[in-house]
Amino acid sequence: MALEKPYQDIPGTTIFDAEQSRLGYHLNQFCMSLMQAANRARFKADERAYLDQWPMTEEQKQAVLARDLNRCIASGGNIYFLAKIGATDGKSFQQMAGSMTGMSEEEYRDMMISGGRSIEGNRRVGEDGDAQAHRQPQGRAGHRGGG
Amino acid sequence: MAKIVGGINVTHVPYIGRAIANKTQQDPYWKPFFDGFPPVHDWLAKQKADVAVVIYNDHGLNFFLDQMPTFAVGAAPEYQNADEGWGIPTLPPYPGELDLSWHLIESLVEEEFDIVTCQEMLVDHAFTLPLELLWPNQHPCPVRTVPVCINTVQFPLPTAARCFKFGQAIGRAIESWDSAARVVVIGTGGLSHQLEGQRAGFINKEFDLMFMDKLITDPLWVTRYSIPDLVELTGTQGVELLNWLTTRGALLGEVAKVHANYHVPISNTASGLLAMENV
Amino acid sequence: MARITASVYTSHVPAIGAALDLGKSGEPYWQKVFSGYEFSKQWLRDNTPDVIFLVYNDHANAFSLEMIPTFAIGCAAEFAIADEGWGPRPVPAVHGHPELAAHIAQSVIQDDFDLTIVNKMPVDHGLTVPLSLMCGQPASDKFEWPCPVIPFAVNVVQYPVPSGRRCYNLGRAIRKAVASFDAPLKVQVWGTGGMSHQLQGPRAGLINREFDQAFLDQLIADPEALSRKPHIDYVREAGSEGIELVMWLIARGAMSDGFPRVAHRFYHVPASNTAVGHLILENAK
Amino acid sequence: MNGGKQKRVIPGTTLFDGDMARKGYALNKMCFSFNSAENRAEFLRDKEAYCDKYGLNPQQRAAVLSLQVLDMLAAGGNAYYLAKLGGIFGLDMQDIGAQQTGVTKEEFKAKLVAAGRN
Repeated sequence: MALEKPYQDIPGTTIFDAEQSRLGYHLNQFCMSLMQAANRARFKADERAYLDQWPMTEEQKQAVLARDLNRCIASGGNIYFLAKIGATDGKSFQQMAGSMTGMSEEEYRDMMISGGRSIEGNRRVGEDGDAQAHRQPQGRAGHRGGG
Repeated sequence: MAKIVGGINVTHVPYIGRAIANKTQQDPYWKPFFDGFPPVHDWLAKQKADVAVVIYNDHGLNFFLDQMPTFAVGAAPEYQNADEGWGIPTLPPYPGELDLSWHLIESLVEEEFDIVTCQEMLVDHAFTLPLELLWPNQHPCPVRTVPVCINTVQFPLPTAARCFKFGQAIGRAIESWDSAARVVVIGTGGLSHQLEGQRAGFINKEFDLMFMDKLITDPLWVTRYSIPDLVELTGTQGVELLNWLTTRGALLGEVAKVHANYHVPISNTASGLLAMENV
Repeated sequence: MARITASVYTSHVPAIGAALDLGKSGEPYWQKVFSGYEFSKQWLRDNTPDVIFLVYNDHANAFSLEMIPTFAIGCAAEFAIADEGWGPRPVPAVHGHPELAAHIAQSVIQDDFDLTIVNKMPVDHGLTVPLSLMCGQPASDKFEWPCPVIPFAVNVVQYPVPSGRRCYNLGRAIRKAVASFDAPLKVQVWGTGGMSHQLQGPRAGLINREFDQAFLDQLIADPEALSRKPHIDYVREAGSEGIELVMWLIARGAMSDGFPRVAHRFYHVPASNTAVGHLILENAK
Repeated sequence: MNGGKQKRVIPGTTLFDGDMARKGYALNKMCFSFNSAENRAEFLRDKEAYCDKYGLNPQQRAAVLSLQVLDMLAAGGNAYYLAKLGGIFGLDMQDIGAQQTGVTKEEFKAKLVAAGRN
């Protein structure tokens, strides 16, 4: 049955609720395994083989291999769990967050230093803030692609 | 919306597993216990429950003392039984009911119960044997299940009043579940018994019978007792009656007795069986 | 009898821990963050409590999805530092206070809070970064935190998460529990996490100064009203991870009735992805 | 309400509270490991080494090696966990009950039956 989800009208935001948690269970458990150095080494040595040891969907595995965190989140990943992948790659939270917005690390960092992403236009789906679906991807990479 | 068809409280003792495995149900020792069940089987057959919410306590199979939840709710597609170390046969897995699990979890947190959500959960004899007693020799179990664990092992335990309110919240959650399912609530454990110390073997028949009676007519009666009171009156493991009380709470409103049985002893335990339905 | 002397509120950004551990705290970027804690370090030296009750959230380290407790109280004598995926932070292990923790568990469970009692739990940056910010890096010849810490983990990761109201009332129950502990301990309650931030998706990087400042004002002046703020307001206005702010309400609920003394207030954007907020509130002596 | 310090005294009864849980952690953890047949076999092969592996203190170790249930309880053991140790030796809860109350198993069982009659 559908749970009440008042948070679904927030743009660019996925709440890790019951449905997401069910969907992403094995993906997140895989991420959790990366807390051990030995597992990180095994994952790095052969990512595909390591992923195949987990009952994840093919979409989840592809999303991990592509390091596409938005796809990981769409298939049930939670950012705190996914951060273990970033940690294994030697990436910071900021680099990971940047990767989800289509911004370069520098662009993202500059946005943060100048006060962060504005709430204006980003409260509800349908407004015109930079996190809205029609304005993705953001940043220079996005503009080049959008020409 | 889902319908609660009634509630059943029943004792769980590992030893029962051995009696079933050895087919000694009709031996003089076991007969007075097993003979309590046929009327409940008949009632269950009429009720046609699809789902069972099973309220019980874990005995060191799924939870260890490193992390001991007061209230835990299972949200797994299937629940495995496993070796508990005391040599009773392991039973086949039980089907879960994920939609109800998550609906319960959402509703209970909304109602300010600070539960633990478990997407993997081993179920021990306190879950498996009551289902085996209620649906003998039916594998897989004909009802989908949601396990709900209450800490009755490591003090501090939740108070009786809290358990009753927890049960009521479970009842409201089931009734607000958008499903045509028919749900039976099962509470396991008790009644009076004490496994350890110089007072091992303690039984309090008078209290047990009073409790069974009051559970129908005046369930809040038992909430006058603190947890240490209940230990004193029913034994250190007798506090498992909290599972019964929670089950009674889930049957919102007035209830009538469908069938009851009480027999001492099964192993070290005063065994009770009480089926109830709303009036 | 034990009593709560003060409460401390601070963000717990992992990058702050990394900056400290990698010796980057002198860089201009980080200087701005750490400057807000200079006062606090001296304040803590002057007001070292006997125990810190530290409310934080685990970030997928002690608890996997197998089992997520709403509220977990650490009753062990010692808590190891978690390896969060990049090796454990090089900070001292945390010593607990099993007697007070067990007493609080006993008392608040009787008051209808359904805690999970935890006897073993590695603690992550959610707990150690606030300690580092407030205590500085412990000296190598005295490699320990200044006092015992009771870790108290709140689920703000997997929905459903507890409401602000529930957290505030839990704080009140903790206050009562501490007051009935039969030893003259000075206890501080720390609430950590927040302020506005979002780590995920196209809205990552969200910051809402106005919301944060209003939250700080109301936390000081009218926490009762603040506790009624619904979840959706946190998520919408302060970002998906801004929900961590409900943990501040536990610490605030643990304070005495009436106005606390605001010993320190600091706000800065950004530390990594996050708006850093920090408050020290003292109870009347 | 709970002052915390004064505990209810019920004769012949131990409330398994935080103090006991801390005291008995290693002992109960060892017993928890007996959920696995492999671990039970390892214990039987060398009980002393197994106790050491779980870091039992001398009191717990002596109680386990002599199979004295009351001593194990005094050392922080919990009945449900200790039952797993009992299971290794084929002891059921009535054997354990008899040992703790200083009667034979038959006497213990008779006492239970009598409790159902009165």
